[in-house]
Amino acid sequence: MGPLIPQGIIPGQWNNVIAVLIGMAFGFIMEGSGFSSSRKIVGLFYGYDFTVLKVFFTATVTAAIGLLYFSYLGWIDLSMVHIHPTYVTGAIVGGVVMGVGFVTGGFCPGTSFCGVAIGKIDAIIYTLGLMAGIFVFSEAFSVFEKLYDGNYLGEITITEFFGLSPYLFVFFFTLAAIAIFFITSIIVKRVEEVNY
Amino acid sequence: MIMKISRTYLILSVLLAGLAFVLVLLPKTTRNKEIQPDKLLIEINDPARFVNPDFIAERLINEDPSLQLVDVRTKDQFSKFTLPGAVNIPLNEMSNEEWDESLNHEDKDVILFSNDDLYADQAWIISARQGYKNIYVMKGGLNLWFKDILSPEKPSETASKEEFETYYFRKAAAQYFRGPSSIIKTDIAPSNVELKKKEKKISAEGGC
Amino acid sequence: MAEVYKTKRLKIASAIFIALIVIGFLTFHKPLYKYTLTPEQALVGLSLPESTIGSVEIREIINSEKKNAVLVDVRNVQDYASGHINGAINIPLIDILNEQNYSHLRDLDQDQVNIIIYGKDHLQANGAFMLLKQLGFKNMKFIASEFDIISKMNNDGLKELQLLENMFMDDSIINQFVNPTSKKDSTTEDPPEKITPVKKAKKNSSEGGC
Amino acid sequence: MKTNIEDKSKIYYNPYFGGVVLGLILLATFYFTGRGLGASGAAKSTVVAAVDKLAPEHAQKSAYYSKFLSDDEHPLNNWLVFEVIGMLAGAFLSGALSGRLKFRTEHNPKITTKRRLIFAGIGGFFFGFGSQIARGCTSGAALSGAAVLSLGGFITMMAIFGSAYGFAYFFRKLWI
Repeated sequence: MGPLIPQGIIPGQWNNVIAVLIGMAFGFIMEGSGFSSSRKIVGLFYGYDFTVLKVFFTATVTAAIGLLYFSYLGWIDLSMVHIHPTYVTGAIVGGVVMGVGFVTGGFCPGTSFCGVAIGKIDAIIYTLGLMAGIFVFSEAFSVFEKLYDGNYLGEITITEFFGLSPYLFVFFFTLAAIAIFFITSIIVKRVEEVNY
Repeated sequence: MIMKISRTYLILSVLLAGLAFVLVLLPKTTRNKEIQPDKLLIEINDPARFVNPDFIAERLINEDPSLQLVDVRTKDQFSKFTLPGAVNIPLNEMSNEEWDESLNHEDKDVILFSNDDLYADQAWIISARQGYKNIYVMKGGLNLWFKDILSPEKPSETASKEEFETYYFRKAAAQYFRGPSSIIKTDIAPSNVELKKKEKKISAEGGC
Repeated sequence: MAEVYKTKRLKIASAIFIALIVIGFLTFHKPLYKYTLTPEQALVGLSLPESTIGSVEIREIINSEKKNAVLVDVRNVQDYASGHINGAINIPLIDILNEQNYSHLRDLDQDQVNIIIYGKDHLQANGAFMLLKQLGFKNMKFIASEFDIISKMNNDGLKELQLLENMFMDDSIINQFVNPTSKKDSTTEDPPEKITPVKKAKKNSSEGGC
Repeated sequence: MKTNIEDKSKIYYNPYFGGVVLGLILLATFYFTGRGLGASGAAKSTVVAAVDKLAPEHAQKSAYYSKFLSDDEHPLNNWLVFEVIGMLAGAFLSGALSGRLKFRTEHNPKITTKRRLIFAGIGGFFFGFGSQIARGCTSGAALSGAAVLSLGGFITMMAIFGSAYGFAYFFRKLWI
């Protein structure tokens, strides 16, 4: 049955309309969860507020479980779902660079857009910096091309790579997420409260 | 108050883990690449899988690396005659996993052929069920290949320009496939232009 | 911060998520159609005499009083309306898995009635045949010829195709094509004649293609 | 600054509620479009569109821009761009409902506004740069990637959080 647009059940023209609607829901929930506040986001790295981690892992676990159920019930054809391609070098180097950006800027791109929408000036500057970063990378692309294309493994899932059952993996991932939630709730109690 | 909240979280955590655990327990059907009968029917009903011998001849002449010919006739027939570069997968061994390497190509078009096109089409249906993509059937099989490509009939005087162009191409192709000849190269060069058109036509048919 | 301790909305959201999955299971029904043959099994018994039927036999079936066979026309409704073999029922290929059509065919198969499939050409009939075969139909054959030939019933389409699929076994036929010198052999005229139905079939299907 | 219970603008959703709803939204995105959410892709499209407008020849020649340029479609006619437009609208709506709409710079009272803005710009720069190397940001690669169990998604996720924890110590003055 699904995904509806690639299967042609919903005509392609609706794609952009759906994009706006989904974006609205996404933005609404992110803002409502406090993702427009950089100090709330960064709290997870200093142990005073784990909102981002909780939202992030709850969302991942919910979506992963939901996708497997949808697939099992025949509602969605997982072979037609886009799997983020794996370029090991790019993912690690890019991830490390993004981590630095995360802890200095206090936003990630999605959350900075939420900040922009409610008038956070630091978010606006962050977004400008974001574009500058993209621009510089594009201009210097030839230098980073090896990094960008290094160790390509294809559109592979973690369970295919390690030969695990996706169901079992999601189950353990869920347990790990619950454990993380429990641990963070203890950490928050021990760390000095920060008001913002 | 706090106790009550932690109990709520405990229940919700257990529910979430339970949901994930049910997934592990669910009976799994064979979830390999195999496509379901209703989807197979849609693919069977789609004529886009058929390609003309002309199209294959052109790609063979151009030494197109993205072409993989598969002869589904018996080993005996294969050893007597086959098309250039073809590998042999007899129809009754089609489902054997050892052929996966020859059939599973992301970047190649695999073209099945038999003497006519019935056996090739049966082989196609089995491979389509097994989830292979980019597999095609040579329309008319070797019969049409021999008739159209190797011994083309000259069209009548009143035939359209296009028919003549096709004829000249086939004439040149016949020379190419019948054996080495010095004239081939000059003969084929102009017909390549014509074939580009052919290719477009084929893809347009597939699009319908 | 107070909202963090409010779990009402969380409970509702979780309930929605669980309800979605539960509803999914309640409405989940096993697919009607399941392959009962593995690909290996499906490849057994595909030789022409085993899987196809010639027009002589078809004539016998039509003329016989005690019918133990059903002719199934898998062409589209318009083609069927513009002419079909007497007594044939019409189930267009694309609709063959519709619940009604499928259960009808299934009942016939279970009642040991022979199902004989024909289409606009041998490939269309073959498509229906191969699909049903993999779904476990046993008493079934198809006519490996195109409708124009079948409808005349004086030409044995089966024999013709058998001939075509068994060509190029012979060195002499191969040689006359591969080796240009033997082109002028008198036997050369023979194969193209036999190929005529194939040529027609090609025209037919390219019309149907678009 | 004291937390004011009456202050509506300080009240956020229960994070698990936000997470479950976000997961359902992500699920719906996969169900409708077969792809995940994203954010940095829209910024990239904007940059590509701007460069294409200002220096079309340069954009065509560049090995990177030309990947995202095609003759028949404007670079801004992109799923992610529309999604981010919706995102801005949704966040604005949520901010308006809880009284958070206000031009201001949020920063640790121990540092100056200027310092906060400079570091915000630097952070954005790094994130933009990194997101191009990894082909996606926290939403595109980590969140959507991990939901479909993509190996790259998990690696990116761990690299982002791991590196952020690793560097957190050096930037602690900015935040606490």
